[in-house]
Amino acid sequence: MTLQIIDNATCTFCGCVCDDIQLHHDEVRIHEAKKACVLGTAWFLNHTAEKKYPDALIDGKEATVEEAIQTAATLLHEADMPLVYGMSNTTCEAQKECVAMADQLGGLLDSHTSL
Amino acid sequence: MLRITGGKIYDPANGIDGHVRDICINDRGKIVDSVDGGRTINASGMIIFPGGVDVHTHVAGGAMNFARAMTPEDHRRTQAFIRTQSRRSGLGGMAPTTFATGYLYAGMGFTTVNEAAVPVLSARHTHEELADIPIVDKATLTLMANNEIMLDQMEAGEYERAKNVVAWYIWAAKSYGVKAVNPGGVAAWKWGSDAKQMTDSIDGYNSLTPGKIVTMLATICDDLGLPHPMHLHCNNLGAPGNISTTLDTLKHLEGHRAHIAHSQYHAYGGDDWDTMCSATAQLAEYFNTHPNITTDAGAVLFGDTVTITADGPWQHLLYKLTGRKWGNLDVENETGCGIVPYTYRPSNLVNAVQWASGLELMLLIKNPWQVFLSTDHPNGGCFWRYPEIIQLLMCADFRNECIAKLPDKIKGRITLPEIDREYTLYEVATSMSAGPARALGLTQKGNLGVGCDADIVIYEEEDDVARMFSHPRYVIKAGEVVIEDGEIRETPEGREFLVKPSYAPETDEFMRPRFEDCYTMSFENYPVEIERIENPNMQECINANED
Amino acid sequence: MTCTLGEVKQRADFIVYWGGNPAECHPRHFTKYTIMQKSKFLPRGRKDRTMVLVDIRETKSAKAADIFMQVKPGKDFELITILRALIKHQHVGDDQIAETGVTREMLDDLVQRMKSCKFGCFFFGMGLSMTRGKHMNSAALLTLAAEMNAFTKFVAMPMRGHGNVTGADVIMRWQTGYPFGITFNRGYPRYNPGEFSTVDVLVRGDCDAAFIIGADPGATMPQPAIDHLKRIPTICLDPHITHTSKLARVHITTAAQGISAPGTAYRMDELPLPLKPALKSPYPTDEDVVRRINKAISEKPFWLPEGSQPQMITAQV
Amino acid sequence: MTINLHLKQAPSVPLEAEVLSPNVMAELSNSEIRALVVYHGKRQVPLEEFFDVDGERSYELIIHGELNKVRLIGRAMSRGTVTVHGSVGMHLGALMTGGRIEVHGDASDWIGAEMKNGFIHVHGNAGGQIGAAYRGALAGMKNGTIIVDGSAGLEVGMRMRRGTIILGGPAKDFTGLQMKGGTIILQSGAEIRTGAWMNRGTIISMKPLQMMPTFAYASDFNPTFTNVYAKQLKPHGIDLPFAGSDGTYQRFAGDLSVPGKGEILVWQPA
Repeated sequence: MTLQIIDNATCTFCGCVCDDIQLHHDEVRIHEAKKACVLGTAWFLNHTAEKKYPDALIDGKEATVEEAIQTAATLLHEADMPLVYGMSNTTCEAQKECVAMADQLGGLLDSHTSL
Repeated sequence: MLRITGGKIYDPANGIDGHVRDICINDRGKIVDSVDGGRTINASGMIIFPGGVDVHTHVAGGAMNFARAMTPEDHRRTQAFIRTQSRRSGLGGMAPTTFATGYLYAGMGFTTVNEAAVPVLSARHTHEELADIPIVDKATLTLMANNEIMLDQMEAGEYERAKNVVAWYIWAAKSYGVKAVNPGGVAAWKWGSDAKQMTDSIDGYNSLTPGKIVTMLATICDDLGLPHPMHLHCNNLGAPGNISTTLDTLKHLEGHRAHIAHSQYHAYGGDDWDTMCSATAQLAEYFNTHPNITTDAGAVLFGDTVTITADGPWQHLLYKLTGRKWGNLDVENETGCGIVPYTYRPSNLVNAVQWASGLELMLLIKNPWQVFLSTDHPNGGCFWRYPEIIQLLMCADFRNECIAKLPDKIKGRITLPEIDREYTLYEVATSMSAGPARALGLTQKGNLGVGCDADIVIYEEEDDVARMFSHPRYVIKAGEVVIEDGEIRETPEGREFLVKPSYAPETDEFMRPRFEDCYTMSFENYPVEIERIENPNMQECINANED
Repeated sequence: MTCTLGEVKQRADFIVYWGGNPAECHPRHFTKYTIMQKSKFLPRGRKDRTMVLVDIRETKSAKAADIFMQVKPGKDFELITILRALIKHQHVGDDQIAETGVTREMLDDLVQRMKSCKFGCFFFGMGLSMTRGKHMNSAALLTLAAEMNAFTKFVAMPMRGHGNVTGADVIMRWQTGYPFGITFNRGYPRYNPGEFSTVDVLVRGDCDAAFIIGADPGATMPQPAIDHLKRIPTICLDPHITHTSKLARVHITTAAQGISAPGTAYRMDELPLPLKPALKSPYPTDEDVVRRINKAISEKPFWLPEGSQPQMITAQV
Repeated sequence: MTINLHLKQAPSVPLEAEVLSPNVMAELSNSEIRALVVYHGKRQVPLEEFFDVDGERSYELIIHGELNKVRLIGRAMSRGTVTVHGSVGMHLGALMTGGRIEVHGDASDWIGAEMKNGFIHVHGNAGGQIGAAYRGALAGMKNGTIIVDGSAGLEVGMRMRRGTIILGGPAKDFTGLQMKGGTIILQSGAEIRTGAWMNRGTIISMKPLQMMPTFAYASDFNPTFTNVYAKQLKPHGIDLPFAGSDGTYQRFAGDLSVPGKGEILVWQPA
């Protein structure tokens, strides 16, 4: 089996954000993460492109992403003091959307840093 | 489409000094000869300027963002921009948030800003912030004078290689030109020392001096044909008697184009803090006889601000002088910067000299095409206080009232009381728009001629100059009315100006090993991807050698 | 007083890790950024550098250190404060020093080394910032680093833990002026850690809905906080079904950042790096989902009534 | 004539009510008071949605109910009185410049933060950051008096410049952190790091304290100013010992790390 190779990939497991990792993958899973440390290797190898979970859950029942988005929007919009929290394990692009969300909602905004 | 009728136009780029004329704008945001239909703004009795251009400011990037974190107490007392259905919230003040930066600049009629200090490694971050500054168009300058890979080539006498390295960095950083800060000095500061004179040797190098760096870098900028010449922050900023360093630096620039940043901070006489005085007359005389050099005032306004510059040594000095909180941020192999909250007080003799010096330069340099409005935001004062400077330039009586409030000991240290020049509206328009646009090589800015960008500010004429310039009646950006009657109407995205100077194709391979030696990120991940720039606008390099 | 890791790699001849265990928590920190690297200025690499580890127990990182100082648990703040006094030649009693678990000789040696190095750097970990005293412990080390600049070049930098928490910090600062602990309830950002920070908000029951992304408070927070998340509508985005997903009203599965979602992440020294996902996820990205939720919210009536201007809470009266 | 306010329903999220201040209500009619805007989370609602209001046009406010989610009461007030029968939320009397606040119940964090003058008395327990500076600000309370009969939280009197804070119960960590002046009296002592990084000012403790290592023992004495304080505090029901026959004060100077000229006095009964 020939694996595809990605050079200079970036590992986001810890704050070092090493960007010199070489990933060997077959489109479903990553088989090797060269130069990565033990923690980074585990991080890369534990994620796959398989569909292991339902797309979305509403009150524990499977739902479509669109349904979940609409429900989420309604719940957040109705709240008097909604909280937007987390943003550690996500991209800057998503983080910007989260700040925009708190701004638009008039809510609370906080990250892992406050812990 | 838009038509503006009946206004008095001040358009120095076309020699128009207060003539009444109509301006027409097409749907692509350009000024044209005529339009059919669309809105008409009746500007009778009003004054029309090209949109303001800030040639030297600090509004985005690692250092500014550090300053934001250091000043929560200022955020609490400052102007807040309340969220609306379509507009993001923000905070003004000494270190405004990105959204507020756009609102505040546009709110006083500025439509183009030049972020004057971007370390290459911070470039990706800076561009992300700039994308979040709405309304205004932006350009960035890459910090270069302390870059170790470039300095090594200069030390070795490899001019062509050094030139390729500079060009490579400009494109990697997706910037518009070169900023040189305290050449050789920041590299030394990283060891806790400083390079003060042009002939000092630099720690870690044998033959390289600040003077050699200045000359070589100016030559490189000229040879690369950058639309904006080398933008230089001279050595020895803020120190009494530094006029000699500044004049010496200028001598190293003979025959080159250059822009000297915030020259107020480089125009002091005296031997120490007790004898410090203004030496602006000497510096202005140099400018008056050397049209190849432009500058911006870097004026100081009394009040609170936060100082933030890539000049680490100066910042540490300020910290020692004031005992206020201090932040310093060093970026690998390229530059460093420091951050100190500071209050300029009229009762402080040093501050009083600084205040007078900025104004003196603007008044003593005869040609307004050579000296531009700036406070080196946020160092000398916040950019949203520019209208206060305009008032000081236009009204000698007001200026004299302010001088009267300075301590008696100021006598003999400044020349401001002897100056009676008052700026005309035409000169103001030159200094805040047409001049800086020309110095930046942005021909479509600061110009109300046909084919130019329809960035226009319309003021209701009134006697209170500061009020008039801080409350434009309309601000038009790329043909769109963004401010009307003091309200923000639209917040369109701005563009970013870039240049791609040519460099030898083998520069990549030359850089790679050196890069991997010094830096901690992958060579491939270092250049900013063009896709990350919001609305990039490529500007052509010029062949300066043919002039 | 901070810098990028490249500065440390190039120049730092004196490195102190305080309350962190890089050997196990940031395994490549030594080799890639700090003590093992050779540079133009430190050509002999490890031999040209001194490394000190300060921690409450002898972790694996101690093996790599030239000097290991074992501080008594909960005495970091006191120890750093003593150092602040010693660098200024203030006299601190032997008994007082002994209470922190170290000796005067060790501190005199440390101070001498700190003052005589060319470029010093403190890295501080969660052993410092998450123990009793919290932000004041970090503030103590930052202050010590600032004061050391009277003698030589010195910087301090946190060893940020999880993934892209630095990115969140940086982005919140430029968009709102504050790094965390923010409210927009008056239509503009206000800041007060302790009042608007999540654990406090949840424990007091101050919010009536929660949107959780890239974190699993259901697994890590104190029980009263988790109980409140169960009481209110909670929405959770994560590549896995987490503890938080299980207590949430809405869970949406998203692509994992850097594995199958593209974008940017900030390194602990605030340098942004591009992500290069290897896999194609069957799930949408966080960015895409949050944007779509924002759009759905924007189509509903805006919460501030037309023409209403909330009163600002200003610092000046 | 007073204005009586009764909380009629507990807010589900914090209710920001800086309008609960004599300065705001003194000139208003009953209906105007009822229409004042308060912030339930982000929602702007009239005061009457949460409070029954009796009375009008008065500088004397009496508030009844469990107000622990009601924040900013008496913020920036300059005169008059606020009396609360029940508990209150954060920022009670923050930035006030005059007047009196009395709480017959517990209070939360940031009582009298950055206050310039006035008097606050909490009969129950209080939270942290009493009389403190908000994040980033150089100075906390600049004058006035805060009395808490019960316990207090972290960072009491952080960066305070003048004024007096008196605690009946114990305080948590960092009491008098970075203090620049003024006086803190601890009748039941404090946990750890009392006076850390203090520059000037005085902390008086009736109970032994765990001292920071950067404080130096200076002397045993009975300063005359304790005598003066004792007289001032007597009317508030607080007994500050001063007589040499009852004991002495151990004086510690610090914080050496600043280096500061603050002092901590610890009472040693005879």
